[in-house]
Amino acid sequence: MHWQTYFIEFSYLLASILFILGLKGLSHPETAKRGMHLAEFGMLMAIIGTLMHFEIVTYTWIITGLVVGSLVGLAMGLWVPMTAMPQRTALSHAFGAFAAALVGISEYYRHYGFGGHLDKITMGALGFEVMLGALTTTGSLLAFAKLQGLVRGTPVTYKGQNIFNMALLATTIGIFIYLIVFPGSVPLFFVMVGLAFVFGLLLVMPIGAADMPVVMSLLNSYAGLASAATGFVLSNNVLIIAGTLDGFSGFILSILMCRAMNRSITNVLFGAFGSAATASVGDGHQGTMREINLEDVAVQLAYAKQVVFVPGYGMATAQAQHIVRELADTLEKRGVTVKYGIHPVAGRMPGHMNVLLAEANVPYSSLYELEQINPEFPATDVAVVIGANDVVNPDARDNPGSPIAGMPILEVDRAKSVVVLKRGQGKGFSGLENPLFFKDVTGMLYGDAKESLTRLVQAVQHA
Amino acid sequence: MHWQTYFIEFSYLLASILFILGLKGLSHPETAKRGMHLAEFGMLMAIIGTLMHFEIVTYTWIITGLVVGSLVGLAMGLWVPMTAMPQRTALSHAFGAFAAALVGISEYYRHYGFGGHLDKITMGALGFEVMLGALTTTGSLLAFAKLQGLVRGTPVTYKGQNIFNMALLATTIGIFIYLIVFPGSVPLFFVMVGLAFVFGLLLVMPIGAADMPVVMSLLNSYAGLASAATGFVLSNNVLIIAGTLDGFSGFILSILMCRAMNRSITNVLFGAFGSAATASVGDGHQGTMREINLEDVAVQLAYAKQVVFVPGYGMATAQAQHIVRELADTLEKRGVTVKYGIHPVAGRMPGHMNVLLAEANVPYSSLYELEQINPEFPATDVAVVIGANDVVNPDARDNPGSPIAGMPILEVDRAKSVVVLKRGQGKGFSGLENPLFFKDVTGMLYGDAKESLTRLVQAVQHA
Amino acid sequence: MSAQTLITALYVFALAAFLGYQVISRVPPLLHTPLMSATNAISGISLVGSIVTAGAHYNTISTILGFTAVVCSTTNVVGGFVITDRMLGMFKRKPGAADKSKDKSRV
Amino acid sequence: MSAQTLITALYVFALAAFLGYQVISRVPPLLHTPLMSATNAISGISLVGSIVTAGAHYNTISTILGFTAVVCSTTNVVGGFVITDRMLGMFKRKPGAADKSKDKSRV
Ligand SMILES: NC(=O)c1ccc[n+]([C@@H]2O[C@H](COP(=O)([O-])OP(=O)(O)OC[C@H]3O[C@@H](n4cnc5c(N)ncnc54)[C@H](OP(=O)(O)O)[C@@H]3O)[C@@H](O)[C@H]2O)c1
Ligand SMILES: NC(=O)c1ccc[n+]([C@@H]2O[C@H](COP(=O)([O-])OP(=O)(O)OC[C@H]3O[C@@H](n4cnc5c(N)ncnc54)[C@H](OP(=O)(O)O)[C@@H]3O)[C@@H](O)[C@H]2O)c1
Repeated sequence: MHWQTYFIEFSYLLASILFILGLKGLSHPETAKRGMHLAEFGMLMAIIGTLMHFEIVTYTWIITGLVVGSLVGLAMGLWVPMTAMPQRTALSHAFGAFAAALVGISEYYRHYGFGGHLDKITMGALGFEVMLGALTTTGSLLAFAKLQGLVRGTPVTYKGQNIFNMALLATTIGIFIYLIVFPGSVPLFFVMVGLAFVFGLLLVMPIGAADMPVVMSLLNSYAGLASAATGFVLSNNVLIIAGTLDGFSGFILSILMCRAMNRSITNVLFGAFGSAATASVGDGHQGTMREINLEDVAVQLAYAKQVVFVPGYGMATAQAQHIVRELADTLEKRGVTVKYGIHPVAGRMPGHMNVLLAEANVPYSSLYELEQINPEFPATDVAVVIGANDVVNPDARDNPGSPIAGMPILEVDRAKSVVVLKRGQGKGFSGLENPLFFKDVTGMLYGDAKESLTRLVQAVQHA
Repeated sequence: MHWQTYFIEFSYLLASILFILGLKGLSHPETAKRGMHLAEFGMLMAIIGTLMHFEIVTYTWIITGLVVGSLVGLAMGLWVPMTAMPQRTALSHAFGAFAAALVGISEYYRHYGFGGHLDKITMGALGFEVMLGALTTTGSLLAFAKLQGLVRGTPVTYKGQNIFNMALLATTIGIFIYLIVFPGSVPLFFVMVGLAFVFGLLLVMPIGAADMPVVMSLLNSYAGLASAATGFVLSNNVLIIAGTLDGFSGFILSILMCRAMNRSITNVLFGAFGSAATASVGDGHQGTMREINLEDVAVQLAYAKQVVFVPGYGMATAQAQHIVRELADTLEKRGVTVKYGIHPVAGRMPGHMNVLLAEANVPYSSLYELEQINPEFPATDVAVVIGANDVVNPDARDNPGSPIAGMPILEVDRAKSVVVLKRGQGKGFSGLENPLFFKDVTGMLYGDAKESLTRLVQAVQHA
Repeated sequence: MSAQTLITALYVFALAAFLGYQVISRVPPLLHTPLMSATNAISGISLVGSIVTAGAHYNTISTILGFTAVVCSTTNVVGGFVITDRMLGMFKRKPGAADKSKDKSRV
Repeated sequence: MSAQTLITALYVFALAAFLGYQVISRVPPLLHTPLMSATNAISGISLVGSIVTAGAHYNTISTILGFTAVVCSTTNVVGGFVITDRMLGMFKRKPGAADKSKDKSRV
C-alpha cells in the first residue's frame, strides 16, 4: 500500500468519526454549531483524501464540477428563504440520489460497456444503489414541484393505481434479480433504471402536498440508503456510514411525524389523504363562529397576565414570524408573560415553527413543546392561534370518530379565551372542520396573519 | 469460502447485534430481562459458529473446558450472595483478562516457538492484548483479595512508589516497542508478560479497599480492551465489538463514580485515599452526639406522615435489606408513606443499594435518586440513616475545606428529624468526621443495623 | 467484492444503523429542520465516489456521468452545510444580540 | 494482518466505541450492578478465540493455554449471565408476587 492509500483511508475514518460527532452535537442548540463545523471539516478531509486517489488521471472535470457545484450550492444556501425549506430539502434529495444513481450507472457501464465483469454481490449492491437512486430522484423532484406549487398539490388517484404500481415494482425487482444472475444483459439494466425513474413519479403522484413532509423524510432515507449502497459497491466505509446515518434520520423523522399526526406510514403512502374524498369528512358542523374585533383583542392582550402564541402553517405562508415577535416584545414591555406553544407537526416540516421563530430572533428558551405548554393553558388569559388549525383541533381529543382522533393537540380551548387568526373559512391540511372555532371562548379575527398582527401591535401600543 | 465460513461469520454478526440489543434493553428494568435473553442467545450462536471453525481438529479439550467452566460459572452464579457482588465481579475480570492473555501468548508461541512470523501490526495488537490481559489479571485478583478481606484493605504505600511504578511501566512499554520491531526475540516477550503481571499488582497495591469499585471498573474496561485487542489479532469483529462495549461500560461507570464522589481518576489511582495519612483529617470535631432510645424512634416512626430510609454500606455489611423492607411494610400498614433515598455511590459498587433492596422485594418505584428525593426532605418527618455515612455528610455541602467538598449528598439534615443507625464511632470509607451526627435534629441509635431494625419492627407494632 | 469484504461492510452498516438510531433520536424537535439539512449535506459524501468516476478516465460517458454527479453532490454538500449554519446561527437562548444574529442568519 | 484489515477493524472499533458510549450512558443507576455483570458475561466472548486455540492442535502448550482460556471465559459467560438474570429477576415495579420473585432470584 502506498502512503496515499493510508492517507485516504485515514481521512475517511476521520471523516466518519467527525460526521458522527457532528450529529451528536445536534442534540443541543448550544453544541450544534460546533458539531456542524466538525462535520464540515470531516467532509473537507474526505474530499482531500479522495483527490489523492491513484485512479484519478485528470482533474479538469473534478475541479470544474466542484466549482460549479459550490457556486450553485452557495447560491441556494444563502438565498433560499426559511419558508422554502421543504422545497429545498426535496430538491437536494433529488440531487443526492441522482448522484448515487449516476455513479452506479457508470460503474456498471464501464464494466459491461467493455466486456468486463462484476461479481454477484457487487451487482446486487449496485442494483440497489441505482434503483433507490433513480426512484428517489424523480420522486423528490415531483415532491419539490408539488411543494413549490409548480404542479397541483392535490393527490392524483385513479382506479387500480396501487395494483398498477405494485405490478411495476414487481417487474423492476424481477429484472433486478435476473441481472444478479446474468449481470451481462446491458439493455435490461437500462430498462430497470428507466422503470425505477418512472416508479419514483408514480409513488409520489397519489400523495397530497400536505403529506409531502412525511414522504420527503422517506425519500431522504432512500437517498441515504442509496449512498450506503454506493459504499457497498465501492466497498467504502465512510459512504456506508454517512449513508446509513442519513437513511436513519430520514426514517426516524417520518416515524415521528406520523406518530404526531397519528397515522401509519402506509396510510400516508397509499391513503391519498387530503384528497377530495376525505376532505369532506366532518363537514356540516353546527354552531356559529363569533367574530371579534381588533380593538377588543388588543385590550385583552394588553391587560393579560399570560399570553400563549400558537403558530401554525398559516404563520409560515403569511411570513408573519417577525411581526409575531414584535407583538410579543410590545406585550412583554407591558409586563405580560409571553410563551410560544409549538406542536411537533405544526407547519409543513419537522421543526418548521422553531426555525421560523428563531429566524425572528425569538429565544428558544421561550418555545414550549406540547407536553410543557398544555398544562399552562388553564392559567393562560389569551391563547393566540396564528394560522394553526389541525394542531388545535379538539376533535382529535374529544371525538373518537374523527379521522385525526388521538392525534395529540395543543389544548388552547382550556385557556380563559382564545383568539384565532385566519383569513377565512379555509380548512387545515386535514380538510376537517374545527369545533374550536365554534366554542364560546373562541373569537375569530379574520384576515392575513401578518396584517392582523401589524395592526394589533399598533392597537396594543395605544391600548 | 465454504458454507461453514459463511455460517460462522453470520453467527458472529448476529451475536454482535444481539449483544448491542441486549445492552440497549438495560436502559429500562422492564426491558432488561428480555435484553439479556437476546444477549445470551447471541453468545450461544457465536459459540456454535466457532465450533464449526475449520482449524479445529479435536473437541475433547473444548468440550471439557466448556463443561468445567459452565459448572464453575453456574456455581458462582447461583450461590454468590448479592452482598459479595464486588468480589465476584473482580474475580471474573481476572478470568476474562487471563483468557485474553493466554490466547495472545499461545498465538505468539505457536508462531515463534516454531520459527513462524508475525507482521508488525498483528504483533502490536498482540502486545496490547497480552499486556492489558496480564496486568488486569493480577490487578483484579489483588482487588478481589482486598474486597474479600484476604489481605488488608488499607493502601500499601512507600516512598517513590509512583516513580518506581512509572519506571516499570516504561520498561515494559519499551520492550513492547522493541518487540514490534523485532518480534522474533521470544525470551523478551515472556519478560514483558512477566513485567505486566507484576505491574498489575503494583497498580492496585496503593489503593484502599473503599476505592476498589472505581479501580474495578477501570480494570473492567482494561479487560474489555484486551478482548478487543484479541479481536484485532484474530481480525474477528465480534470480539472487537463486545470488547469495546465492555471497555466503555467499565470506563463510563468509573467516571460516574468519581464524579459522584467528586474525585479525579488520577486522585483515586495515586491518591492512596483512605490511608492512615488522610484518615485523621477532620477529627477533633466539637459537639456531642445525642443518643436516642429505641422506643422513642418507634413512636416517631409510627406517627410520622412520611419516612425516608437512607441505606448505605452499613446496610450491606449488616445484611439488613430484608428487615428494612419489613419495617417499611409495618409502617405502610399504619398509613405512613415510606420512600428510599438512594445515593449513586452508597455502598461499595454502582447500584449496590438498588440490588440489595430489590433482593428484598422493594419495588423500584419507591427507590428515589438523589435529585428526586432531596427536595422531599423538608416535608419528611423522620429520615432513617441505615449504615450510611459519607453520602449524608453535610460537610460535603457546607465546608469547602473538606476533602469531599462538593460531593453531592442526600440532605437528610433538612428533614424534621434524623435517626442514624450505626454500631459506634466508626467512620465512613472516607475516614471523615460527620457533623450530621452532632446536629440537634439527629439522634443516634447504636447497634448493628439488623438488630436495631428487628427490635424497631416489634416496637412499632406495639406502638 | 469478496464475501469477506461484504461481511465487514455489513458490520459497519449494522453498527452505523444502531448509532444512527441512537444519535438521531436524541435530537430535540427544536433542531429537526437543521437536522434534515445537516444529514443532507453529510450524505453528499457520495461525492467521493463521484470524484473518482469523474477523474479516472474510464471512458467518455463515465466521465460525463461522474462530472454531473460531482456537481450534484457538491451542491448538496455546500448548500446543505451553508443552510444548516445559517439556521443554527439563528437559534438564540436569550434575546439580545438580535441584530448580530440577523446578519449571521443572512450570511 | 493487512493494513486494509486493520483499517476496517479500526472502523468497527470506532463505531462500537461510540455505540458503547451512547448505549451505556442510557443505563439508569438502578441497573448499574446488572450492567456490570452483563458486560462481564458478554466480554466472555473471548471464548471464541480460546475455543479455536484449544481445538486446533497447534502444539501441546497452545492446547493447554487454550483449554485454560476456555475454562476461564466459560466461567465468565455462564456465571455472568446467571447472576444478571438472578438480579434482574429481583427488580419488581409493584410489590406483590414477592415470593414468586424470591424463587426466581434463587434459581
Ligand atoms: N409539520 C410537519 O412535519 C407536518 C408534516 C405533514 C403534515 N403536517 C400537517 O400539517 C398540519 C399542520 O397544522 P397547522 O395547524 O400548523 O396548519 P393547518 O392545519 O394546515 O392550518 C393552517 C391554517 O392557517 C390558515 N392560514 C393559511 N394562510 C394564512 C394566512 N396567510 N394568514 C392567516 N391564516 C392563514 C388556514 O386557514 P385560512 O385558509 O382560513 O386562512 C388554515 O386554517 C397538520 O395537520 C399536520 O399533520 C405537518
Ligand atoms: N458505591 C460505589 O460505587 C462506591 C465506589 C467507591 C467508593 N464509594 C464510597 O463508599 C462510601 C459509601 O458511603 P456510605 O455512606 O454508603 O457508607 P460509608 O460512608 O462507608 O459509611 C458506612 C457506615 O455504616 C456503618 N456501619 C458499618 N457496618 C454497620 C452495621 N453492621 N450496622 C450498622 N452500621 C454499620 C459504619 O459506622 P459504624 O462502623 O460505626 O457502624 C459507617 O459509618 C462513599 O464515601 C463512597 O464514595 C462508593
